Amino acid sequence: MTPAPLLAARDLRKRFGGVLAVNDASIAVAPQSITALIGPNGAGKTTMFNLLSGFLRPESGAIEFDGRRCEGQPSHALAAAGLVRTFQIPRVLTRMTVLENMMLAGTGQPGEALGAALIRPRRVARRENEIRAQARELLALIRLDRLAGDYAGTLSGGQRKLLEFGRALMTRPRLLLLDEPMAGVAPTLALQLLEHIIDLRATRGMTFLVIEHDMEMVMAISDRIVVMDEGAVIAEGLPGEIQRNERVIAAYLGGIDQSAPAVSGSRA
Amino acid sequence: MRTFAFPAEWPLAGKRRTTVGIVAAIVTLALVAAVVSPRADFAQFAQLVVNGVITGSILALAGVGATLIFGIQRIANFAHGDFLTIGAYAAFVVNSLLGQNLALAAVGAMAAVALFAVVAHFVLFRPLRGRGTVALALISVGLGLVIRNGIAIVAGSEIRRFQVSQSDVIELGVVRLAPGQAVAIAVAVIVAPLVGLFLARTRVGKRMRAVADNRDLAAVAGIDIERIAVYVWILAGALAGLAGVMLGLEQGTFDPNMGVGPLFLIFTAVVLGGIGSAYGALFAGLALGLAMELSTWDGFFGGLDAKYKPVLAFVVLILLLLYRPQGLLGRARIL
Amino acid sequence: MDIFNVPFWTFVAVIAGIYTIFALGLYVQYALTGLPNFGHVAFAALAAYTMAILVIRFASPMPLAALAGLLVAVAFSFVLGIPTLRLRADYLAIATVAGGEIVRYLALNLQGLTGGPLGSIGMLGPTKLAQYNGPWDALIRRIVDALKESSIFAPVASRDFAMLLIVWPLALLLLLVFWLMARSPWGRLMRAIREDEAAAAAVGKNVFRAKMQALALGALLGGLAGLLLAWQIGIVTPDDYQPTFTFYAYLILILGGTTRIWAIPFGAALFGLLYSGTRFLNFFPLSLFDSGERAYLRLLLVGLLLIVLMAVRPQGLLGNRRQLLLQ
Amino acid sequence: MNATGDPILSVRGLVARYGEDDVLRGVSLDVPAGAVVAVIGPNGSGKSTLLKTIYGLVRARRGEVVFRDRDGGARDLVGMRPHAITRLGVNMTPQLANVFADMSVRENLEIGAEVAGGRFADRLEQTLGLFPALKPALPKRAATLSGGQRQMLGIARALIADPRLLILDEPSAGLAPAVVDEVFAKVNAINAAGVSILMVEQKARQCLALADYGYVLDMGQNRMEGAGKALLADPAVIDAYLGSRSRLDLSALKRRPLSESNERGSQ
Repeated sequence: MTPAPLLAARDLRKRFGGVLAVNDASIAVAPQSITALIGPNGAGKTTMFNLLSGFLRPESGAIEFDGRRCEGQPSHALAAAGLVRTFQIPRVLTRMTVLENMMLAGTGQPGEALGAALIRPRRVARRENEIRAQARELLALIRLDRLAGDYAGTLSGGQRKLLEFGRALMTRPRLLLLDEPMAGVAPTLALQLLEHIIDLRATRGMTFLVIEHDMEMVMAISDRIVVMDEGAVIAEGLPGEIQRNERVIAAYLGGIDQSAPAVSGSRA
Repeated sequence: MRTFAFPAEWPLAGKRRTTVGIVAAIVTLALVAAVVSPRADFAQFAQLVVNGVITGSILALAGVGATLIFGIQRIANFAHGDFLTIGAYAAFVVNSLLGQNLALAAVGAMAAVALFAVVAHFVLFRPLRGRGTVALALISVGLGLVIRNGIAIVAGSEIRRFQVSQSDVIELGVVRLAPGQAVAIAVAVIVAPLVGLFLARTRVGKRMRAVADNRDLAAVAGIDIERIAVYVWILAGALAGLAGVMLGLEQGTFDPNMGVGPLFLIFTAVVLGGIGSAYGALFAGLALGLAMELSTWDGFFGGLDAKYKPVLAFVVLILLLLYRPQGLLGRARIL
Repeated sequence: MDIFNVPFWTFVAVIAGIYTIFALGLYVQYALTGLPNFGHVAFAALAAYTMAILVIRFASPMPLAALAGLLVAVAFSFVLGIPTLRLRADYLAIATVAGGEIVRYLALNLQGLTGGPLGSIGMLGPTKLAQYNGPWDALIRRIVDALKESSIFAPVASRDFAMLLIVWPLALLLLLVFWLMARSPWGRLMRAIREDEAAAAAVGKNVFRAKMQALALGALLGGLAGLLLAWQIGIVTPDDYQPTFTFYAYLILILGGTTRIWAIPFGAALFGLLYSGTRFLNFFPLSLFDSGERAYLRLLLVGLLLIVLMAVRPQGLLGNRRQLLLQ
Repeated sequence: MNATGDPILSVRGLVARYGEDDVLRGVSLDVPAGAVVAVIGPNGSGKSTLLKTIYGLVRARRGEVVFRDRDGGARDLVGMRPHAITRLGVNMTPQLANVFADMSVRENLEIGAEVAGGRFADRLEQTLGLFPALKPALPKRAATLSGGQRQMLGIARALIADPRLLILDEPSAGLAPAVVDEVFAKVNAINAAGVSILMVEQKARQCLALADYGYVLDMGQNRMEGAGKALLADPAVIDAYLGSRSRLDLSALKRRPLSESNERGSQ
């Protein structure tokens, strides 16, 4: 039995000027799966992420998260509902410390309400302590604990990727959209991160949708692969199927018969 | 401080048509109101059109410079209004102190402000390039204070006027003009189209638009961006100088604070035309000037009290930001 | 005037305290949250005018009128914020400049309501002298009387000194409150928005609401400064609310160091010293300027200082350079 | 497609940095005069940064870029500003942002032709001979063109300057397959007219089929090179795209199937 998808998008369309960046693309992410979204440069993967996470509004199409329609909802509302994304170029808060970057993302912060810091200092302080502990724990996980007090602006590109990953985890997401999470991360650490992703799926029931270019990595961790090209989803299936799909290879390398039928696995 | 950056959206087609439609709608509305309203006074209407062309040209000429400076240098120049003041005072020196005619005075004003703008570019803005929009804006605010109060110290803070008769009246059909206004309208009718032609037809004009449009591509196409930047400051300065003379003529008098008021109207024209679009600013400046003047026409639902003209512009600006944040002719640009 | 003139410097200190509150509003908006408000003066003007108009023309009790003034300032922040806060920072700068000018323009031209260029004095028409700060005067007088009875303060007891005793404790209290808030999770949220609002939105923060809070709080502080200024001067005129007032506040922030809240009073004091102190620059060659010209010279120096500081020490005199260079 | 004599462009050990991770770590290549040279590689391999660095749009930290000018003299392009490089006889069509969107098609071409000698009308006629579809579009604003037309205009704008070396940054990006074929056909025709071409592409097949010589870039370094047709047949090229780039030992990864995690899942 296939469970109902946690995230399902149907016929999404987004145009920039005369170019269809996303062209009637549909995607389904099964709960507690690791789904990879791949495709060549300019295929529309990042635009798809922007649509799914509410950073862009689709012109047409429907998005359902956890059984509820959510297209057109603002990004912060989706994030609060458990759909959290990272960015291809990590967006860290440079003039804030690594620890502050993490703590910002903590959930249920009474102290963020205007004036609560003055009116209910105890409750705020208690929650702050919990969030700080949680942040330190996650920082240890991503090996940034020694840099907790440094400004995030001093981190390297790979470290920023890690920090953004950790910050996203702070929100305790149910579905995490990761945009090239391993780019620039040192190989040994990348391997550990992959392990963590698999662990988080197993222990917390988290679901992942990942844009990644390293095919071997994609093959190693993903349950399903969705391939985009020219804004459309051209193939979907198990890793083994995708790797041999001539249409996918053609999408990457160009040329040859584009009309070949997609090797498509059963749609969730 | 990073602002939201998405993959650059390409300009949307057909926006110019939208703008033409909006202007046509306003004109139609005015004409309908004129027919319907028993109080319609066409002599007043003609007079307001003339005033509108003068005000509009001032905003258009200043706006072209401000928008090109933003497009090419990423500077929201808050000293632009004070550039107008420099122009008025430079013309005053030539006209009243040296006793030359107004045409020569205007040329002197254009040269003086152009020179000042180039000096500001080399001494201030070029070395500080890349400081971020807000920092550069604050620096231009400081420059504005220096200009305004520098003029007050050197030239005094008293009200000045050009050597034109304040009492003569020139009658053009139903329209009555003070000689200063007549000069201003003559300049407006000649110069605004000339600027349009310059941008459309000359090599330098096209290069300026190209650099404001797409800096890297312009460099690859063989345009020396640094040199064009200097030309843009010269053009912006000269046009601001001329606009300053026109403003002085239109108002009849001026003082060192003359440029403060028009600054936000200039910015409104720039935003209205789409930041970085020279044609947009030219067009929007004229449209804004006309709209502000015509709104006081009796035929327009009794006419707005003249006091509220700038308020009207402010309302237009706010509505514009709500309706189409990238401006009417422009496109979404990512800083 | 003697340079060691106690009444004069008392007056300067009062103004510096009011500027501290005014600049604190800008700190919340610009330094903490990253909103470049170039028309901050509008909030001060709106609060002062609303208060004066309600008292003079509608005979409202002064405290209620003052409260209404603050509310109007905050309401105006919504008018400015709702269309512009979703846009790029430079649009906010332009819209706020426009807003500031409009308020001053209306104050000048709505003669029947605002008294026009004369301001509050002219609110009842040419023959009647209008006053709004009777209750405030009474309060000040009572403080002065109390001071005169104490042995320590008797020699310096004056209206300005009494004002000093109100303004500075209030300023320090507000600094303390906002220092605590800046360190709280709320402040962290504001700083996050300053750094990268997309990142804040991506972790579930309502960016628009937070920015609106910062703008409104800044408006509240700006309005409060406007009220204090109106009470201190005794009249409200359009000239007191020139656009340059906003940029004094920027200069105060930059003088202090944009990232440090406790640097604001130092920035304000330094600004007061520079601004008022220039009138003692009466030695050659500055003695060639008459006093009117020296007023312009002062403003020119303010502009020059703004340029030089932004160019050389954008982090402010007490700021942290390293932090500023990060990107 | 006749490669003869000294290379018109040779790049040696180019090192540059652009953004966070997009880095060149010492890239070398040659463009023989009259040849089409293709640089391919997966996303983020540094292809676009390579072109920007050659053109002075990104500062080179080390290495040299030697261009042989019309008189056969060798000029090091490192440190030169882009417009000066253009005036030596190089031109480029950047990726995506490749036209002046606010200007008309004719004005785009006028700007492009400024560095060329001769009458504009002649150059225009010559260029439109190769791009007849642009003729009816001349008065239109470039913003109103379709993606394919833009790409054509971008190439035409570069070509009208009469360059000896034309640099193309992913001319196929964002285009429909039929249009991609058309673009490559134009590239072929341009080369046949004697213009040397250096192009960067993600879609390797059409590009290598056309190229005399190809380089595969990966992680900012040369990974493979060879004659276009030879690379096309090399399975290692496919591996460069669809294989592992991080050289991780992924066999160590404990893979858990979906069903297992479902049972263990807490939600």
